[in-house]
Amino acid sequence: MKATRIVEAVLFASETPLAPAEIARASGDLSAKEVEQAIAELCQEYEEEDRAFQIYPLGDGYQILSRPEYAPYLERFDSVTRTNKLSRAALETLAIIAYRQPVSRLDIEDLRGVNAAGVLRNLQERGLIEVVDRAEGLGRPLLYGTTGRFLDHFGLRSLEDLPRPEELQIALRSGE
Amino acid sequence: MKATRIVEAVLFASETPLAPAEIARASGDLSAKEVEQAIAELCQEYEEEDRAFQIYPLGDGYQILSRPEYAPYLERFDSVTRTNKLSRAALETLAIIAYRQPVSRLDIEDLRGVNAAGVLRNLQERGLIEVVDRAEGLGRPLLYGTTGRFLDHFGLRSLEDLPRPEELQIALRSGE
Amino acid sequence: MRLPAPSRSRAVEADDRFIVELERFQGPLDLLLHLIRSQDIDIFDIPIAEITEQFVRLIEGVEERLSLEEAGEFLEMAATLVRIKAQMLLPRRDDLLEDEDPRSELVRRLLEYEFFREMAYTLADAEADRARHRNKGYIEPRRPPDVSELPLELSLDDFLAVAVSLPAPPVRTPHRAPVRPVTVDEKVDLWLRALKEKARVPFEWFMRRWRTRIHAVMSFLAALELAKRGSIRLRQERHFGTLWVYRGEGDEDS
Repeated sequence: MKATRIVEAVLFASETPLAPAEIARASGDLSAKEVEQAIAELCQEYEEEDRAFQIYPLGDGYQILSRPEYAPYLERFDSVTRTNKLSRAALETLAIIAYRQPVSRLDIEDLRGVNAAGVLRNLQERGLIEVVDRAEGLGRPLLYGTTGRFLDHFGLRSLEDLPRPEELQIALRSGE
Repeated sequence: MKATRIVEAVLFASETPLAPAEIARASGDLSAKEVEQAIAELCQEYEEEDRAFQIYPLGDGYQILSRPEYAPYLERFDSVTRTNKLSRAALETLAIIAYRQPVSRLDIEDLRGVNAAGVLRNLQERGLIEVVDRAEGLGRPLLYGTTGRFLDHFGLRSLEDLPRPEELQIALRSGE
Repeated sequence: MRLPAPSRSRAVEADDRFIVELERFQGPLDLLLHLIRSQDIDIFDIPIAEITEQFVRLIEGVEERLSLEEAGEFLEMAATLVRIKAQMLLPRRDDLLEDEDPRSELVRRLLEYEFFREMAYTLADAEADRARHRNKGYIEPRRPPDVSELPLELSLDDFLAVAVSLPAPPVRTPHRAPVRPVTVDEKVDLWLRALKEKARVPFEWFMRRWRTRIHAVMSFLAALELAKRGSIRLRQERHFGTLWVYRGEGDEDS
């Protein structure tokens, strides 16, 4: 069986991103390097054939997803799982954590001026943040950071992909 | 946006079979007939490109599934959705319900010569059968029928796909 | 996906004709059919005496091997067979209809059951074939699903819009920030300056302005010092209500 097709079958069947090494588990004679090559080949095929889906790098893995331009068509379906929205408070907290990680609850509360316990629990339940460390000093408070799922959600490959604070202003203004 | 691509995006995003009329809901100017045409086109494309997946008719809808020849590669991944096989008792009971629906528990027990309560409960829990009616007469017993999930589980397009009793009788006599 | 052609090959296992585990059978009809088919007996002319004897022998001790209900099903069939056997032995009476064979009802049941038994094999084949076609999401997510596993409805733009509106950090890593030393005297000046502009200031509001704890502590100490000197007055309308800071009467410093 051709490596490209095996990789395609695995990517198709998976609901979450898979790292090349994981995909290679499908067959005894398939290396992570070959998987990478197969993925590059498939990407090109999908591009040329103008498929409605493409392979996207997410976190340290890859996932087949429908192309963003088809999102409006998919929104009309019930069978496509409904989404849930984050509150403004949760968003602010997530932003603070994304840019300041590792960061303690107290730091977040200082910045936002309100209690953050509930919001942090919520974000943790959604798998967007996690405890990454403990600070030195009094009480050794927990330090929070963002998760792989956070990257997945925004289609980011790493935290480096987040616009830097300086760039933000410009990026947002040009988007308006 | 081309109809074929919209249909592809919808089929790709859905985890359950979708009927052409449902798929047509994706876009204001898409008819069920056009969806059928698009599906036929996509089937041919996938065939020609030797994709690891194909569009299969299931019940009154369509779903993208991986091709059976890739099953051994996918088996190596721990899976939640691994189908557990039905017992012989369950299969016999399903056969009776499929052919005789709507049918009561008593009729099933008469046919198989054994109690059917446990099997019926199990099949109902798995969503393969459902109560479709109540019979007239004493106690107004529940009448069972098969569900859309039943068709999906066995890869059937409709109940018509099952062999007709006459075909099987002949087979039985000449086969023995 | 094509439905496989009905398979008929597995209905009968002929090799274990008389060594029979009852547990393997789907009840008395299944066992009876096995006896008939495995011995190539014409189902339309069952030697009822012989079959009854075999059947009764096979289910000997059934009460100990199966549940009460399952055993009852086999025993009931044994009784039916014995009754048919007795009817067969009775001399035929002329007033009976010709085709009223005592076995006919049993044959009808057996054939009907056999049909569904065959269908079960057809369904098993179809099931196996379908199972080789994998749905999307067949491969389990790496992270075990959470309670609220719903995908988020949140775009990067929305996220960044919030990120940009956040107050700028005083330093790059606030939790490791070196604390600038601050004295009570500095805070005393700040309190007095604030009270020059306003007649009263909520105590809480004033404490909040400090990003690090040392500032808050010094502010608090400064307030205590000023209250002692009589430069400020503290007033609280009710328990846990806002604590207001007023200019004091003996405001000799300003």
